Amino acid sequence: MADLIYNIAAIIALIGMMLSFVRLIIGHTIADRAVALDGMTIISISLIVFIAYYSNRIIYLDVAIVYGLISFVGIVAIARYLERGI
Amino acid sequence: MISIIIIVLGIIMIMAAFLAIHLKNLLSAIISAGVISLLASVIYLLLAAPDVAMTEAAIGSGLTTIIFIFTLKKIKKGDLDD
Amino acid sequence: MEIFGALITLIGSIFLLLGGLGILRMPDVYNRMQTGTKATTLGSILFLAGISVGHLECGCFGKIIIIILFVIFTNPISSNTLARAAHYAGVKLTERSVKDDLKEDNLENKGEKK
Amino acid sequence: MKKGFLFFISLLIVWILLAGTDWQEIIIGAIISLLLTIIFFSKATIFSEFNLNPKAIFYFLIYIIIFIWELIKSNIDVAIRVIQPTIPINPGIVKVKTKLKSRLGRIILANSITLTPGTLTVETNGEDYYIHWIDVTSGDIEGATKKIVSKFEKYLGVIFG
Repeated sequence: MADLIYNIAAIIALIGMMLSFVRLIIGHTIADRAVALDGMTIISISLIVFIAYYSNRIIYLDVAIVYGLISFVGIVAIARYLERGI
Repeated sequence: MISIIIIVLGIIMIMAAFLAIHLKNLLSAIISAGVISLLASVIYLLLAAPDVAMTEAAIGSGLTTIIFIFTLKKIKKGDLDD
Repeated sequence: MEIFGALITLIGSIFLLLGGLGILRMPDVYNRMQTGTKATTLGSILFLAGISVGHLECGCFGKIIIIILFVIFTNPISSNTLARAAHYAGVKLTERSVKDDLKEDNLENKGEKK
Repeated sequence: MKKGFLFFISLLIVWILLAGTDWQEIIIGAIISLLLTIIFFSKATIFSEFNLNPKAIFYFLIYIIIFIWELIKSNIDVAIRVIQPTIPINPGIVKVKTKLKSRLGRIILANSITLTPGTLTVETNGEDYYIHWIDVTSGDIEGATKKIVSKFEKYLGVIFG
């Protein structure tokens, strides 16, 4: 029962990621695409933790920690370039 | 369950790759390339390779984006000087 | 206990879905950033907390708290930086917006310098 | 000395959360945290802005509860706005002023404003904040300040002197 609810939750999060990716395709401005990338990053951190639960390995959580730190640096670099060119 | 996630993420990856080729604006192409490495990291994790996934997250998503943006800035600068 | 954690995870995933929907539907960059920051922050917090509550015996409690702290600290900062960059790069607000104090103040400052 | 103790405790807590509660890990973590505290304490100015009296700690706990409540309220607010067919928004950028003096307090205030209902900090310039508000109800500085900032400022002013 609990496994089923966890799986449904992961699929709903996946649908959210796809909606955010549609915004990345449509775009219009670069800032829109950066916002969509930001949202996809957060959702994929949640997905990584779900995969760690599903495979039953704690070591996968380290990937999520690294991801949360590094992707922040990438988005800030994009924003700095938009603002005044690093 | 795992196969559903792999199929959806793979489709998004292929679409992002087409988008990165197709877009005219270079910064948008860099963002699409960032999406590719973001999802590649999750897929490596699904294929039970956490160390490769960690390296992909650090280098592919963080460092490559910054290096691309730095290069873009250098190119634009040279463009203005001419 | 496991069912309880699973329900928390389900609520969190619904917030993540609403965040994606908000990024898709809202009319301009700043409103997209509002939904994209708030809904995904609480959604990911509930998602991670639900998985951690459902599996207290796995010993992953500390690492999940670390990830939640990272999300809480970095997510508002990155959206703040993006909003400032978008305003600096000249992204227009939507036509339905009421006022823009920042633009007026920037124009005043430029007038004083000249 | 108290600030150095705070630095040491926060490093040790992060280490324990990462490594687990095995006693060997705790001893190694304590030694390394002590070394890092001795080496870097004079350069880390961020911890010198906390007040450490009991009143400040009590206000800090109240602040965390209020913050979580506002976070949940903001998410329900955003969810209601997103689902409706005609999105009910009335956005604009307003200017507010803060009375806080310390830099860390200002950063935490800006991040709290970003995570509360309908507001997003766009630019901070000294004591002026420019805030994108999804539903502008009062246009002038005083009204906006009263509605957005003052509910956090009262507690943060006690925590960061």
